[in-house]
Amino acid sequence: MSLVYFIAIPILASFLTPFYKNYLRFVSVLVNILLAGFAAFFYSRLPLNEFISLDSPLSIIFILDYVSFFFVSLFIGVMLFFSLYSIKEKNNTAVFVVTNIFTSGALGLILSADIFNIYIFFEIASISAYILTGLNRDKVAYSGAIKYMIVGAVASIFLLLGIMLMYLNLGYLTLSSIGAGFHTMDKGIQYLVLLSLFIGFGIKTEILPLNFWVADIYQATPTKIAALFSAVLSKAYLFVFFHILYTLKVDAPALLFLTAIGLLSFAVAELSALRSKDVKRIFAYSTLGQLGVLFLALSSANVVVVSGALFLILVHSISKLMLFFSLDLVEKKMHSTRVEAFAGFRSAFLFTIFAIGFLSLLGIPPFAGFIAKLTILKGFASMGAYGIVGAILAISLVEATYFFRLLSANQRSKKTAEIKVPLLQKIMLSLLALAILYLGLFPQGLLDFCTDAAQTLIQGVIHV
Amino acid sequence: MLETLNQTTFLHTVVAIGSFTIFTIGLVGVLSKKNLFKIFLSLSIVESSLFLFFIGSHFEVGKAAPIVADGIKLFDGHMVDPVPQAMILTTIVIGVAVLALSLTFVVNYYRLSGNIDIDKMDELGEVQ
Amino acid sequence: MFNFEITALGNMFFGLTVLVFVSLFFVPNKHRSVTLYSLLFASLACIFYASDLITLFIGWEIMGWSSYFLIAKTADKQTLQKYIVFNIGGAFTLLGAIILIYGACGSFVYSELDFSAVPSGQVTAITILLLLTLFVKSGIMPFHYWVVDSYSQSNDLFSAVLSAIISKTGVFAFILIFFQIITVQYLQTPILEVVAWLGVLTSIIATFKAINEDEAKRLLAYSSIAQVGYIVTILSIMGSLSLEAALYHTVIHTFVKLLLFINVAAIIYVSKQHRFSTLGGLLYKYPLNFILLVVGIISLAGMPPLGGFSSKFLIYTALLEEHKGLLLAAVLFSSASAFLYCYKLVYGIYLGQPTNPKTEAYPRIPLRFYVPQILGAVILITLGTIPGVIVPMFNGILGSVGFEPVLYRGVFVLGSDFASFNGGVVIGAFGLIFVLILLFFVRLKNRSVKPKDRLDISYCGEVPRADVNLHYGYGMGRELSRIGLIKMILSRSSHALWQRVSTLFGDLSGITQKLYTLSAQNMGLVIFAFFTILLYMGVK
Amino acid sequence: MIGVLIVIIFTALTVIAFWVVSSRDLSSSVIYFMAFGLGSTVLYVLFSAPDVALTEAVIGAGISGVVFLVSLLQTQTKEDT
Amino acid sequence: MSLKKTVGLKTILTALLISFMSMLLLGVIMNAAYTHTSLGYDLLKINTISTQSANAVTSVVTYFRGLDTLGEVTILFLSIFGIGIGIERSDRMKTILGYDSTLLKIGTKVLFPLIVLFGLYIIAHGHLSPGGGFQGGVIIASGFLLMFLAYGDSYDLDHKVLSLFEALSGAGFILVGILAALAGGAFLGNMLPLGVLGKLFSSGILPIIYIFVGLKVAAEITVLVEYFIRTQDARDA
Repeated sequence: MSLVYFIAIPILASFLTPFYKNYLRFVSVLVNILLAGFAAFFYSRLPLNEFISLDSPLSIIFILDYVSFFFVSLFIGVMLFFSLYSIKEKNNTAVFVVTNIFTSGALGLILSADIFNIYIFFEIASISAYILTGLNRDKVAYSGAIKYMIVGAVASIFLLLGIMLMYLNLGYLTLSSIGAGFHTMDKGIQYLVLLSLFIGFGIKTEILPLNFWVADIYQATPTKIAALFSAVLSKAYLFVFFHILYTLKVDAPALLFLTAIGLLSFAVAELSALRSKDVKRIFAYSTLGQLGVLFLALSSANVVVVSGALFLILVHSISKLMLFFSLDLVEKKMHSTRVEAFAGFRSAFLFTIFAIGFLSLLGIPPFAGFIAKLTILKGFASMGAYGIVGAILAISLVEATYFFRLLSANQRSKKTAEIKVPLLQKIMLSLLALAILYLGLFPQGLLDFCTDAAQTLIQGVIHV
Repeated sequence: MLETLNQTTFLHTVVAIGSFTIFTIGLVGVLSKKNLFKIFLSLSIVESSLFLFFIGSHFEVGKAAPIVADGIKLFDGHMVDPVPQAMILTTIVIGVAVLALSLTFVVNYYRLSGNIDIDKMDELGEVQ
Repeated sequence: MFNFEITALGNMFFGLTVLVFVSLFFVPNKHRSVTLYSLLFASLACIFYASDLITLFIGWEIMGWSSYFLIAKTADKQTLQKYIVFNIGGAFTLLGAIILIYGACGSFVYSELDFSAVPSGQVTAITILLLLTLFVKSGIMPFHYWVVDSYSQSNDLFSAVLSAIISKTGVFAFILIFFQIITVQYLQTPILEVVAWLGVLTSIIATFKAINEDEAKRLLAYSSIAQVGYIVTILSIMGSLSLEAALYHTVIHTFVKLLLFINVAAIIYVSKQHRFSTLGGLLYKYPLNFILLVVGIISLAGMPPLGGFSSKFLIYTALLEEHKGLLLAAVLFSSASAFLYCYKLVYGIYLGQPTNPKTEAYPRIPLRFYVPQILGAVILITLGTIPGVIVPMFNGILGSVGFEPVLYRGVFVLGSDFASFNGGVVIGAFGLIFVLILLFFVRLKNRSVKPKDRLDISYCGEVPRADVNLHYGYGMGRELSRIGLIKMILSRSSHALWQRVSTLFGDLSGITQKLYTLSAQNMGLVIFAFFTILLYMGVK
Repeated sequence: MIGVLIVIIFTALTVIAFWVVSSRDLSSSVIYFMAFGLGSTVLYVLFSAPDVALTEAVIGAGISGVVFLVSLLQTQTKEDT
Repeated sequence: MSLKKTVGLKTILTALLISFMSMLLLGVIMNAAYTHTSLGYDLLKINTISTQSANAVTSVVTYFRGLDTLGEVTILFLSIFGIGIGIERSDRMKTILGYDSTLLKIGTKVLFPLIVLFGLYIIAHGHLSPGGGFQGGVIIASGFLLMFLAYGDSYDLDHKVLSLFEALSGAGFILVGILAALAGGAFLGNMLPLGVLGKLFSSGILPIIYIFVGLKVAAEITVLVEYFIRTQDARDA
């Protein structure tokens, strides 16, 4: 049982598409169940280094330690949920081929410990994202896809530049040897390589000056796909960036700079959501804000804060899945995602799901978001960084304003349409809500796992 | 004078300067030209310049291609490093795959909206 | 994560909550939301019996958003927005303070928090953050922006809960954190002075706003701001007698507001009218309601025979003992003028001439409305006659918080050795005089001429016409605004301040939002510019 | 000798790149782009990287050029603004 | 002023910014010494023992870094599939770029088999001479392009066979990898006998992988070209 099956199985399934043209939905569910089986199989064998093809230090290495296992199981869970959720989707089943490859791209980004291999999976995930953006096949979708491709191309240029300079001056591609030899390089090249990797990944992890394109993409893509973007794609890039950063043993001022950038992007994202009139864009701004918090927390190199950030990643993915899928149901009925349409639907079930999602995103007890925020703030307090604590709380107050404005808009305005939520969707959404509530009340098990994962993330890839 | 022209260090400087000027020209094209086709054209130019730089700076005078043909019998030091060539080979094909996808998007967008100018793409944003 | 501990302080507040919730259970309520009410009750229990700061915060937040959804059934969008922004803001300042405490003392559990080694700057920061939370929850100016709308627009049953219990969580937190956790010696006195004066100012302004109010529930909302203002003022004196006075006033205020809100709710239930100008002359229709309201009014104004007087008496003696003469003067002024809006409440609804002819058609008030009112009246009367009965319970709380207990001289006597009074004697004297006057009026009544109908009142030649609004008393506060000081208070409102804050954020968001609609090319430009700047800074 | 050749070709490529970007007529800029592909193929051969040269020739000059030309045909856009 | 109209202020500013950036980049890159020890030279040393392939680049592409090629093939498949999603499979597709000159028809009839043969040669000799799966596949596809140009609408591709072909070669590539993993080695490891350097049937698994890749690329690029040449209308959602 090799780690590569995480990548090979979804790709094999999509290569064989012509054989099962109209059973794609079921195949996609089957693939995800198989991947979940692999993840369970590997759980007992953590941590695991595996060498693809041959002679260890020279070939591509896959690493599955606590933190990559955390992300692998999160992504497989989200994709399994996505394929199960839309199993009744009759038209447009071609999307499942692209999502399969999207899964293998995301899993590859997490598992691979070879810089050029990471670039390949970077491209796989990005191209499947371009296609998913253009899925609606209308003017808006294509203009979003074109914008995404141009910005994505710029990101891959920077990443390529970084990898080339690294190979030119260091000669090795595996992360462990890069980590070991990085500080022997000339100072200027070190700074330039770090900078181009930061910009390359920064565009994809949607950090402040580089994330002005994101809201348009979320608006252009179908709502269910936007859930995948915010729950899987940006988290994969975030992990890879910090995985490389901690392997290269970056010095303190650089981490401080990243913390400041994270805080700024949290503030600007939440502020611009205040006046937005489109609910999908509001959710996009909220994802940008949460990514800012994650960036801020992950760059603190403190085990408690990073474990809180990992916990927040899981909670944010679940909440965003809930929110985007319910918004998808609203959009199907009201044919628009503007705030007026959002205010006009009547469905007690959907309203509770939205309320639970908002409360958990705001970090309000008894939902899981609170535990994540509390751990992060506790970590910062023990580091003595009270300024950051104050800033996070103030900005999440802004976040509370626009989330609750949506809730009160729906609760107090004239209802125009009744939404009947199909049974399957109802069960799955309430499963998610229960998961958030359960994690909020009994978080200890997951928190311990997050602490081990945080330790392995901060220590980076050790020279094997 | 001709002798200095064949030194590897001189070659590397020529390659670096040459490829980065092409990089600049392509990038200016991407960031200032309004036509979508022109943008993607310049984007390919930028990518090609990076590939030229990478392969160029790995070449050293007197080194042969890493292929054992009639002339050379052994794989040893005086061959060029094969790994960058493998990497560039893959990235060129990725480049063309991305280019083909983006061109279909541009064509479909043009067919649906009749606009090819990047500044007039106003479908997204808060306005409607 | 959830650990609780039974404390004397917790018992008292939880007892109040149980009494209020049980009595309100009987009142007919259109919005039957059992889940939200049980959630609210659980969160209150969680607050009162928490033994660590995290459980306290969890209860605080759940109370916040569960009452949001309860209010959201009837209130309009602006009120909801005001409510949630202030309450979540208050909760986040509380979380900020908790995190600061964790940073300083390394733990959340009450017993392990020791502030001796903490630098005074950090303690002041903690105090200010906590004070912000308490100001928001108890509606101290200028943070009362949300209180009046939320109390008046939520459904009648819930506004009673809001004013009786939820405003007291602020008081509970003040006592718990400043008396029990941080303890007096680490607190800076100037801050407490400011708190005291803020409390008094709030009560003065709220009292005059109440007098000027035309709607019954808004009047009661302003009055609860004023009364909680007293509690905050007396608490900030940080003496043992002042703590007892504050606890006493909390108990009294809970039952007074319970009584008054349900009374007004009954009237609204039958007459569907909110404003004094459309009510009036219901004395003969609902005599029992009137008597209960009078009991509530007397204790609200703090007049002798009933419970209100005992708590006001304790407040005055505490202020005198601590030599806060000016503060005492201000409190006296505001509680004296409080009588005006008490009378307005009675006059507006029951006395005066009935304004609309349909008063006869109003249905009977369902008996279930009287359960909480009678409970409130009984407790107020008993506390009037035997005020000392709950002093041992308060001494228990004082002991648990580390203060030496107040002098307890039997059930009838209340007060400290500096000044005290005997409840039995007072109620006996007032009872006697009241009976005498009542007899006199009863004798007069059977000799007086019964008026034929509503318009049968002629007074110095005036013959009232049908369309004249004879219920002239409802506009009692109007002429007050002719006085310079009061006119200035009534005209200025915190609305302008908070409006400016929200427009500031709105414009800021307008600017940042434009950033997010950049074209792909400009986005590329931003990326390369950012890269060049960082490269230049690094290489230099 | 090889150094001189490389310098010449690099200058030629720079000029071709400038023409690609600045020329007003789109189809002529695509032709320049194909020429650029050819030029870089020659350069790769000089850099003793035959595999890359073959790829660049077939894909860089070949398929990309065809794809661009046909997209221009499908959209009938001639002038570049 | 005319300068602004022809070149545009924005272009000048961008030009200044980018050239300043490139100067900085060059400054940093030029004064750094390139390393001499690298992954490549280590691979060269062990290339003969582990692959017996004459072309080191092919052994790196298919064997040492086989996963990159798998990723590469997925990317090609993905973008072609993405293009397919965008375009309706409506039958009234007209060839846009057709010349019905008889000279071209006869010439193509002669040239087409030669081009395909040449492509197959490039694929088969991936591990001996420069070139390999990718290059050979595209050459074959250019043969089909020629057929489209010459015969226009009358030349019709059998899509069922083509997509089956593509699927099988892709699946074959991965199954070979999985077989190698099951046979004890690593994924895409070399479990076949290596043979002698320079022979056609040498270096075990490499030629098989490159043949699979070549056929898949050929099928996909043909489909790509057909999409572009034949499509008339994009599907409106």
